[in-house]
Amino acid sequence: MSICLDSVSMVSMGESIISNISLTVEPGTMNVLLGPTQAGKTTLMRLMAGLDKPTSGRILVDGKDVVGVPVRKRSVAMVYQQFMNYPSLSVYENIASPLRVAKLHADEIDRRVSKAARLLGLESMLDRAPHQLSGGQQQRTAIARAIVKGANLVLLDEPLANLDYKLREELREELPSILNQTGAILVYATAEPLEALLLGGITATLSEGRVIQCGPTPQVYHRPSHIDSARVFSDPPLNEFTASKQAGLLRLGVDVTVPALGRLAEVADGIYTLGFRGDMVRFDTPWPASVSLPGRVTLAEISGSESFVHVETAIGTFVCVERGVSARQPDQPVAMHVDTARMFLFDRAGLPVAIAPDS
Amino acid sequence: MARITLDGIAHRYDTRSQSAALKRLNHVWQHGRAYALLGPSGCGKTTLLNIISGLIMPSEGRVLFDEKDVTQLPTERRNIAQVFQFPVIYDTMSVAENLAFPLKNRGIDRRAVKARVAEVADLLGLTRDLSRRARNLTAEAKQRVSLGRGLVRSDVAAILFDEPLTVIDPSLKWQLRSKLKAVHRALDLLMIYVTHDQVEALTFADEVVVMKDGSVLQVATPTRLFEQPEHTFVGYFIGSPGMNLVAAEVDGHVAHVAGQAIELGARYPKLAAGSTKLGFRPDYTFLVADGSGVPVQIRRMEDLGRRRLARVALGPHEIFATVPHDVPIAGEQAHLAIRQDRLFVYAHDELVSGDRR
Amino acid sequence: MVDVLPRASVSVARSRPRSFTLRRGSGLLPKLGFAVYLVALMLPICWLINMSLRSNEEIMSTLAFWPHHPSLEKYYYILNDPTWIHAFGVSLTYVAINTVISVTAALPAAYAFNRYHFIGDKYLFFWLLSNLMAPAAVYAMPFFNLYYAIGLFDTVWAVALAHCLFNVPVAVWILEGFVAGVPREIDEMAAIDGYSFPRFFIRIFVPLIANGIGVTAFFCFMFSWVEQLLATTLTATDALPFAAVMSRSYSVSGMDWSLLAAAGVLTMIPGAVVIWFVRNHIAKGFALGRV
Amino acid sequence: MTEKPFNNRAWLMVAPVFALVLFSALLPMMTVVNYSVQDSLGQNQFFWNGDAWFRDLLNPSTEIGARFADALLRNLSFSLVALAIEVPLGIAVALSLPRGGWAVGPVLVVIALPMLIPWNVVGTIWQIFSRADIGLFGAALTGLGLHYNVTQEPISAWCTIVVIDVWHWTPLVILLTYAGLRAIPDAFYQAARIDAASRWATFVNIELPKLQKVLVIVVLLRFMQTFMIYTEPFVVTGGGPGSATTFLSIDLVKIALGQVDLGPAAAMSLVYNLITLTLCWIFFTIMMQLDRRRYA
Repeated sequence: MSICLDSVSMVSMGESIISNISLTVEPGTMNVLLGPTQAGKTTLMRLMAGLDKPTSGRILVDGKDVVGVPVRKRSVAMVYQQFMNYPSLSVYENIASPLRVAKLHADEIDRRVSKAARLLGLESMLDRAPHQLSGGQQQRTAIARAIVKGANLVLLDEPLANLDYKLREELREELPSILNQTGAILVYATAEPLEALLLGGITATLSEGRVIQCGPTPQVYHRPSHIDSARVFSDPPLNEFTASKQAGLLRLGVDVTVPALGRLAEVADGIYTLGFRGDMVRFDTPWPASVSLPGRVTLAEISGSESFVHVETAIGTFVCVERGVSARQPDQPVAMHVDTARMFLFDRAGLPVAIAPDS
Repeated sequence: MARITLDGIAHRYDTRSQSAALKRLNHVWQHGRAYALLGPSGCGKTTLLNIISGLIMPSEGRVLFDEKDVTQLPTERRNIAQVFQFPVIYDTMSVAENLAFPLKNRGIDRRAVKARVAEVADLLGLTRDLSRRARNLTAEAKQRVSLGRGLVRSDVAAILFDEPLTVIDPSLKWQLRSKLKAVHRALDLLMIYVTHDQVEALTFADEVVVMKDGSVLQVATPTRLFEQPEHTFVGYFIGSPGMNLVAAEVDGHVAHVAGQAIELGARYPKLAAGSTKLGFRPDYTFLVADGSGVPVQIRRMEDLGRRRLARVALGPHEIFATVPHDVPIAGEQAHLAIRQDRLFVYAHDELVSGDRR
Repeated sequence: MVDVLPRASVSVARSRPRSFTLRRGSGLLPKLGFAVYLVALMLPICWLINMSLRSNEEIMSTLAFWPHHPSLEKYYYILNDPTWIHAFGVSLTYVAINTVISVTAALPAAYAFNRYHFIGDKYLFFWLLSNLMAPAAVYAMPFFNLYYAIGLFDTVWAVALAHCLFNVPVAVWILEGFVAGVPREIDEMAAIDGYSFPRFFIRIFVPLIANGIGVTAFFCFMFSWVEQLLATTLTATDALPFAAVMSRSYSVSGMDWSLLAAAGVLTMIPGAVVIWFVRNHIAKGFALGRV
Repeated sequence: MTEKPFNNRAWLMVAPVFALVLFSALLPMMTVVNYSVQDSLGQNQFFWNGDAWFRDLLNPSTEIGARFADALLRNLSFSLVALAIEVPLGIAVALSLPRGGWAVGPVLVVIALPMLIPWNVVGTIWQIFSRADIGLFGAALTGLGLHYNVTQEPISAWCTIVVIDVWHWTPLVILLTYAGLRAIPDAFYQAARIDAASRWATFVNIELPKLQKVLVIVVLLRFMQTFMIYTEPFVVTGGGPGSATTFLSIDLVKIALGQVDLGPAAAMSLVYNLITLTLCWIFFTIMMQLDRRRYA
């Protein structure tokens, strides 16, 4: 049981939304589509569900092209970002709706609905109407409806985006175990890298209608196949700067040169783009081989478990992540050390430079 | 304008319902400081904001601006400005006219208005868009215009924010947040910010007011809220994932959790088992390789990129612990070490202070 | 009206419903102005009721706001007179037929207009609007010939079908407004759940716009009930509507003003009663669903 | 908001409406076109008359042309005057209505009453109401010393029709404007008050822009209805005195059913319809533009 998109493209109102995507999704793991808004995540899911038809390309379910098959006949379930429920039906009827259509026996419906309701903590509100529920409970009802059907493909389109912060955290904890029990192909779209890391077995990074990279989540995170993939998978945003390497020296910007140490030493001369995430930086104590830059703190944002420290240097402002609560004060001078062992090195085309990354 | 004082404020939307929207509260908001009202939906934070702004007359208590009692005064006579959940701008006007509008209404002469508008536009990064029609800006830029309408007024007492990032695109929230922080540093203004998102609250505010079911649980700096929550809900709500809370029996130096003894590092009176909990953050709980510490079973590993978390079982309780980079994980057994200065005891959900002699 | 609003929509602070004093400077003047307007609006209607309770002689002799010795005589006369009863019966019949035809035909069309693009959809939607706006006078003569030719002249069906000219477009436009209120995701969700289109339309979609259908039925009823030109042109004897009977009563028995007034009052009752049930959506109905 | 799918199967759902309206509109229109290009010798003999009727109609020097031009002018001026009174009055009353509370429901029903009254009954009411001897309105005016007589004085007749139309249809403007005002989120009023905006500034900068779409609809509906008014003037003044209140519809019915001059009547019908069609197209495009912006 697998779904394969074979060079699928989609043009709407003259604008290419999906350009030549080939992607295969299998059951048994959570497939995450990670990308900023407008990257084409929702369109891709609507194509898989059959709600829209691709302009070109095929959608194969177990090798058979299903582009012509109406949604009704496909075994698919979907959860929308705007927690969609039938306003005129009770929570029980909302969850039971796909089973009613399939004309299952009443107590079979009852059994499956109460099982799904128990999984999502909705036992006490089965006779209420959706508008009487909180946002979180409405979304749980929609998820219950999606899993009760036992569809082969379950699509979740940024289901947690509109929920309160703590609710989002709770559902993120529960969702993997709930969904994996269904045995269906799971496709989960999100714009938050943290959700991909938490949920994703397989992650595909998307940007402007193209799949940049697809693979096991830790591998996509730690070894991006293109700078765009690294940018999509970084929150706070990826820190970047260009550098030209000549004879052991790195020229950054007009008058800033640093020694090329560690991996950077082994690379051929030329123009590169160096990228690093907030946690690849340390203040005060340098790494075994690091790119060190003097800078000035412009802003320190405490978010509880982590702090985001904005450091302005000669070649740009970067965001560094410190564990716990940062004591950095604005305008405080600081020495910033970037770990060359873990930072990314891209050539001008955005492709990673082929040297043996050891992390 | 020194401060805003809430004296015995409480509010109930309709007298019949027994649940008060806002329970009794006394608090002083100092001028020039940034406060965040943080709590889940329905905790009363918006009600509190609307009482300060004058949209709602509180059932009891008084609102004082410095020494003046403004409880009965409508919003426009309280000299406050507000940024709403969605951008509230005058579509027919340009950005410059939007910013000048409050001053023009107050009859301030054109030259002073022009200067003030230019100054605030520069602070908010709107200088390039001054002549553009406000309707065509992005939602994020519109919120800055809405904020600008408050900042142009030199006499404004406080700026209130009602979840201003709600409709902003996630990738742009980042910019607006740091812009608000920069504005706060540049201007000596009292700012009160309502949100359910802890990151927004902690990054923006000097002091965070954590609320639940209409009552204020703790008012403290982000650091203190994170490092010493005075209520189990505050511990749970701040930090991602929240504080581990396990039922425990406490006597003197030692606490017993699911049959395991845990050194407390402070002396506590004897506390009944039913209502006593031990609280410790995953950030200060580490898996250790050398076998010392509390034995636990590993349920699941979570690799969050820049940190690794382990979901472990301590008896019936499932808690989170940080996995240091250099600690290899083999099999299901592991041991926990908890920093004693970040290990707290709660009775009836309230922090109990032990003496650390 | 469906209330599935995305979370990012406005959550209006829950506080006492503010009277219009919220709008500064709206003290006494607007209240006074509003009261004057309301009196001016009610005066003619009260004058009609006043006339209907007085005899012709009293009407002609004295100009009085209160009837000296009011009597329901004219009402009894109308409610027992066979021609009047027949006239009201005929009017109610063709209005009911027209309403049923218009709403049933318009329901699927409104859904199609809102949910799909199809060849000529914009022009068709405009053509409906232009028919809705067409002067009935233009059609008086052609309808007269047409229904005479097909043998439907002087029957309730003639008027019912003739009123479709503007009532079907009214129904389509108002219903399209209500269909737009239901998010398209609900249709998709039903398709994903396995609903076939007819089953979805009847079991899920129609209940969602039930009050929209109610309002549309009210407006079809009302526009057909108030129309006079076509109703009188297309009828002669056995399908004579009340409007025609009223206009005939000018010439035959001289100016029987109190009878006319009583008949007038009776025609107001159906509309006034039914509107109470759709009062929350009156504006959307009158605005052809565009508000 | 995903783009609407293109699907010609939708024609199946539109077919019943298309058939019904076609039957009511096209067949009659064919007969009108048929008559408009022929002349008759009486007793049903017709001969081709080409565009003669149209040329006469549009040539004010001919008898029919002058009559058409007068009626058109009279109707347009009536529409404009009626609109000029109703729209501002409607907005003013809408603004003075209470924003919420229990009173709104009943008040809106009372305001809507005039629109529920059959048009001929409205005519009857005012026919009585405006008589100097037995009507309050007539008596009041004559009481004020105005020589007011609906049946003899052209100006009195014309003004009475305007007053009737204002009384009859201003509620439409009120209801739609009120609905538009209610759709304005509360936050805008708070912001205006915080900015110390005067009542007038709040109206011009917040309410009016937000009412733009509703007001386009109001002007469209009201202009079209006044442009095709028939029943009230017919009942109250019968188009008189003389031709003071003979608007287009009344004149058309007089020619068609009164004098039974089929040719001129048909030509006039077509031209009349064409004018409404063009005006309707202008409003339709504006309204669809506003709708699209709402979705954009």
